[in-house]
Amino acid sequence: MQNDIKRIEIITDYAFLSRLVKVIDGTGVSGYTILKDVAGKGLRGNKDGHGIAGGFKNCYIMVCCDEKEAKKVVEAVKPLITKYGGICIVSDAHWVIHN
Amino acid sequence: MQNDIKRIEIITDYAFLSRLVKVIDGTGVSGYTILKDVAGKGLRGNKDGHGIAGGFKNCYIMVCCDEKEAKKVVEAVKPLITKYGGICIVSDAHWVIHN
Amino acid sequence: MQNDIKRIEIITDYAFLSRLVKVIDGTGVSGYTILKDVAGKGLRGNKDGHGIAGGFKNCYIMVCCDEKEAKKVVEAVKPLITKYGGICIVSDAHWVIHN
Amino acid sequence: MDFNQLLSNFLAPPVPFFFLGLIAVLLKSDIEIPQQISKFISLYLLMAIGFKGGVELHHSGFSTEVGLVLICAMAMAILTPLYAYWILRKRLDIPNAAALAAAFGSVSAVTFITASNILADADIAFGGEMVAAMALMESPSIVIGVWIYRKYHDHGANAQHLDLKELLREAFLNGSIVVLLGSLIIGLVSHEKGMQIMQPFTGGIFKGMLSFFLLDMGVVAGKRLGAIKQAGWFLVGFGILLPLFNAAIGIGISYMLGLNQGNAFMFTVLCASASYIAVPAAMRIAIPEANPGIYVPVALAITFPFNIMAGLPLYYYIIELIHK
Amino acid sequence: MDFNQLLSNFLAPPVPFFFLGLIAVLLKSDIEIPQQISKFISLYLLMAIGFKGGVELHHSGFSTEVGLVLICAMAMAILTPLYAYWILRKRLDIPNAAALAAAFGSVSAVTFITASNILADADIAFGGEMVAAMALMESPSIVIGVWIYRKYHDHGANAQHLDLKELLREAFLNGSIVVLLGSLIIGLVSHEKGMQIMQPFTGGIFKGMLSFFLLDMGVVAGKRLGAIKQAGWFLVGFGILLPLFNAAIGIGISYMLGLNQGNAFMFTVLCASASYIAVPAAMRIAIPEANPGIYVPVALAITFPFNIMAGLPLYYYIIELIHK
Amino acid sequence: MDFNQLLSNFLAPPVPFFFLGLIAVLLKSDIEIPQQISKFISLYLLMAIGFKGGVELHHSGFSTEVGLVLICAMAMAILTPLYAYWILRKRLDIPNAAALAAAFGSVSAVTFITASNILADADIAFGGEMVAAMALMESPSIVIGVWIYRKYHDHGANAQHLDLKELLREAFLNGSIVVLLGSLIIGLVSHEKGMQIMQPFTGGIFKGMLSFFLLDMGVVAGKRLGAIKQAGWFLVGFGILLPLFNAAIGIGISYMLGLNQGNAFMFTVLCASASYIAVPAAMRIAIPEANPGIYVPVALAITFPFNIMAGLPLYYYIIELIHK
Ligand SMILES: Nc1ncnc2c1ncn2[C@@H]1O[C@H](COP(=O)(O)O)[C@@H](O)[C@H]1O
Ligand SMILES: Nc1ncnc2c1ncn2[C@@H]1O[C@H](COP(=O)(O)O)[C@@H](O)[C@H]1O
Ligand SMILES: Nc1ncnc2c1ncn2[C@@H]1O[C@H](COP(=O)(O)O)[C@@H](O)[C@H]1O
Ligand code: NA
Ligand code: NA
Ligand code: NA
Repeated sequence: MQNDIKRIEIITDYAFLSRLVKVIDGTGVSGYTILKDVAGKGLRGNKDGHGIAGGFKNCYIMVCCDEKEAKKVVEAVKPLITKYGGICIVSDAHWVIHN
Repeated sequence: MQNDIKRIEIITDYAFLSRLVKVIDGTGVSGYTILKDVAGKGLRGNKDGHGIAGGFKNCYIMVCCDEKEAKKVVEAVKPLITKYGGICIVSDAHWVIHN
Repeated sequence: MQNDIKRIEIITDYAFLSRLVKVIDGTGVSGYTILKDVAGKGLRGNKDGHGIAGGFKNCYIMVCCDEKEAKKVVEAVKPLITKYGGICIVSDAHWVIHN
Repeated sequence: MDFNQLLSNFLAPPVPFFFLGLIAVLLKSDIEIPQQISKFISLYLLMAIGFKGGVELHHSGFSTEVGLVLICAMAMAILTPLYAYWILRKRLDIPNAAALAAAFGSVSAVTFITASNILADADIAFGGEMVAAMALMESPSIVIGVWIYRKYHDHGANAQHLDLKELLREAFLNGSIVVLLGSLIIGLVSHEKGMQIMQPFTGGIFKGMLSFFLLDMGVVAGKRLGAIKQAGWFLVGFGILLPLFNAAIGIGISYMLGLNQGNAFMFTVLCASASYIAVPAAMRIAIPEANPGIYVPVALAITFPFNIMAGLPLYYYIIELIHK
Repeated sequence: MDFNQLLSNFLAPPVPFFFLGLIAVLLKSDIEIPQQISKFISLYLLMAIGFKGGVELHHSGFSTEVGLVLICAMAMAILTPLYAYWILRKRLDIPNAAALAAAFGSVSAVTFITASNILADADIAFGGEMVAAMALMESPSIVIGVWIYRKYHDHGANAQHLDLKELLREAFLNGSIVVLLGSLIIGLVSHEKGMQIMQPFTGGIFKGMLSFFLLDMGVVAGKRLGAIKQAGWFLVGFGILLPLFNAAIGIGISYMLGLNQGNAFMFTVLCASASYIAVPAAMRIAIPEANPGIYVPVALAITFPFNIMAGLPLYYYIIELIHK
Repeated sequence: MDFNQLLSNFLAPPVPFFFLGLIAVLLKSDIEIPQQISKFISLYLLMAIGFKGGVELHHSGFSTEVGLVLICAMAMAILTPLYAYWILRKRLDIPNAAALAAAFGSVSAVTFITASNILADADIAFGGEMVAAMALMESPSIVIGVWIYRKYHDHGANAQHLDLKELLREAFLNGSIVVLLGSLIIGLVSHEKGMQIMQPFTGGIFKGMLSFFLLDMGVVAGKRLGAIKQAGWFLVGFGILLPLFNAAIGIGISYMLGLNQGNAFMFTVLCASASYIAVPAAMRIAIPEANPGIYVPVALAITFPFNIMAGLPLYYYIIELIHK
């Protein structure tokens, strides 16, 4: 019933969402999930999520895919994250239903 | 200090949130967490999360429970997801605190 | 390329966000991610996320750190969660990129 | 007013803001309007138009004409999806044909509101019963669409049955209809007194709020335009010709009912418009096999712009000729 | 105006929109108003009422009467939770009794604003000091409630101590109070000039915005009604009788202070209303053992509707009789 | 009006609401304005000021003066970042110097709008071309900033190249500019007719909405103040002295162009203001090494408050003296 997958999570400045989506689309994964109102703190200071002043806020992207695709996605987003900041983590999960 | 649990994540069209909650309540799990403003992309196209036009947006539900309950939840949501689309994934985690 | 980390997730009433952030900052972790519009259900009833009436809503905090820091964070938030409710779970993940 | 005057109306707010939004997206601008704001303004618009309709209805009162208008409105909402489905089946599969047919049986509140602005500019009144007609036309096509779908598209009907109950409730008690009808009743009961209280809110800033909403609509329509290319010319043609056909029927009915110019125009607009909010929301649940990427863009990115750009002035012009 | 006229006020906006929201939820409509919009409109209402109050206060000026009103308001905010707690303890445990008592010692801004509309309709003025009184009454009961709770409910007091400091800051500097008092001061300083600048915003669209907010309140109250069933008849009775009792005291005090009709009405409304925003927010932190599912619904789904439906007309009627 | 009258303007809304927000944060109040609301109101303000500017421009028409104003505006937007960078390099590294310089080459719409209120209070008109100038001045400094950064800060230029194209599009087609210019064109085309339609929305509630937005700005500025301490006195001085220097240049240019009092004031305000929205958004992408915690607070928490508090009255006063 279950097959293993990788669960990739990317969090970075909201300004780069469109770029991130573009490169992820490029890897040909079946889908992804996006959160647009994400606050937080990191090496680049506090993101309190305020609307004014160029939006001190983040975006969150989650991709579920098999290990092969995962490698592709990670390679694709690496340059963006290393340049613009944020984090990318991978954890294990299982498809239960995907339709 | 820690006991193992399953972490179930369900993402589907926002239109089905109330139905999902109903079936999950039916399984008698102790609780769940919901995100209502979720964008993304999948087999059913792009959910850019726009307010007009019947809301092209998703909902996200996360349930933490033991393996037995997890099976129940998965069985309960399976028909909805298979019919309406979206994903349901399960991963391992540990309760640290639950009060 | 990958080193193991712990992924701590805390969900509790929105009213305690500022307190949680304060104690987490105290542990000296490199960062954390916050969601401010979180609905859900638990032992303390339904959080439908309505704006009026003292906000029946939750907050979500996710911290990625190594095992040692993880222990610190858990110890730090434990009193708050046990007193005010909510959950704190830990799962395994891998840094892929952190910059 | 003559055709030129009429067209000049489309160079004045609110309509041009729709094209501003559309162009912004085509230019790949990052313009973004939070969905919570869209929700707020759409509820505001329904509240305002419903309330004004109620006050109007208090003045006009319930006549047999009112009754006939409501019956014809209902009839159009039921018949349109039937022949729309018959046409659409020539190219689409059953689920998509049924869902899109349902969209055209229903109405577009924003098109209705934009039309009411044209009349306001020309100092032509219309009866509150037209607002009631709009509320009445919103949901029946959902039921028809689902009925067609169930009839031709074999399905675990039992498993569906419970769903169906809930679906009807959702169709007839969705937020838009409740706010529209509720505000209509409140306007009906409070009339002058209420109007004088609400005027600055439902009247004064109304066209400005509508302009803002149309800007938003333009942005969303622009984002959906891409889907049209996939949809192909058949659907583009359908999205333009069916409104014209329905408008013709609407004008005919208005003539037979002897409606005055204002009511005839609004009734025609109701027939010619298609739903991109209520119906899609219901279809997503009732006909999950149908592709929202098809039925939303046709109503939102083809029929809606066509109506506010070319349709409304045309319907207005013809009806004015008839009433001369 | 006589009782019938008065009741007719409740058929005119804004009040009926509360019931529209309530009914929509009871009909299981999917109506949803984004919380960000609720927040926006509630800040707007506080800004508007605070600003107008400041302008009023500039006109009336600071008299001994003003001073006495503020002192009595303060006294009511301190005493109410004490006897409310004593009553509630007959059925509730200490944390819940203390939290609910605190809610009734505080005030409801929306009830106050709705009441101000009744006076406006009857062309009766009230002094800006009543707005100051509202601000003054919002927080003291929080302190009383926590004090009671600490006194009777043994607790790691030291661990709490730091919390307490922060709690007081949160109680007296929560967003609502800051915006209300700040706007009051701005109105006080800018008076005519400011009023003429702000009028279309704080005046013109005010009742419309209030109508929208009441629609929202109705929806939330409807969602909370379920919790009432659990709460049981004791709390339903309490949510109706305590306001009546407090109103009686308020009328008595107003009479002794010789307040004019407008001020007497507003003061009475302050005494009779209960908080469902500021206090619950504070109680959730200060008395985590108390169940928000109890103290919010009583104030929001019982006392608030009772006041705007039956309480306000009744208080108004009695005070008018006294002033004849 | 004399200096005292002028100062008294700052005790009337909208300005004091900025300080209310600022004080609220300094008092650690939990006041929170949802970002979706900020976005809504900022779009509203751009729509309103753009639309009014368009109507104005229709009246004034395109003269050589208009052309000269636009050219000088453009020149200031290009030159300011150059000398600003030269100064900032004395203390900051290349990326931060370039990013902050770009912010000062651009403009602050809210400062511009607040300035327009002062003129309105004094019944002094200004030409719609000033709004066009504002739109024209928003983006060039972004290009200059990036150009400086690329020139002095060695980089994988090729990898960047594609970015650059996208960056320019984002710079010149960001939502603010599109809404501002689009509304200006709509105002230009619809003029009287449009104005009469939009007046209650773009005029009536304008100052109230601006007050609300300034409250929000105050809150955000307060939250950013902490970062200033780190930034140090050099940047505080820079955030005050550069606007004064630019204002002087602006006054000089206005004098040479023989602009009337209103236009001279608005042109000066454009030169003296710095961007805390469009430019930071672009810099975050174009110069990721620069720290938003530096360039945003200087523009938002130093230059902006300084301008609306002291700068605007000062510039106004001097220009009035010149025109006597
Ligand atoms: N250790 C962490 N755990 C969770 N989220 C993080 C962590 N580090 C950074 N983030 C998120 O990534 C965003 C950008 O990180 P940075 O570029 O380091 O400022 C932060 O605002 C957080 O939301
Ligand atoms: N592979 C995936 N990884 C993450 N999220 C997904 C994935 N596939 C689908 N989703 C989410 O589920 C929603 C519905 O999926 P679908 O029904 O396939 O369009 C999408 O809009 C995404 O938010
Ligand atoms: N078993 C669970 N799984 C996921 N989220 C939970 C669970 N239990 C509680 N929560 C979240 O934690 C919040 C507070 O929990 P509680 O204090 O138990 O009411 C709830 O509103 C949920 O959002
Ligand atoms: Na139709
Ligand atoms: Na009270
Ligand atoms: Na400048």
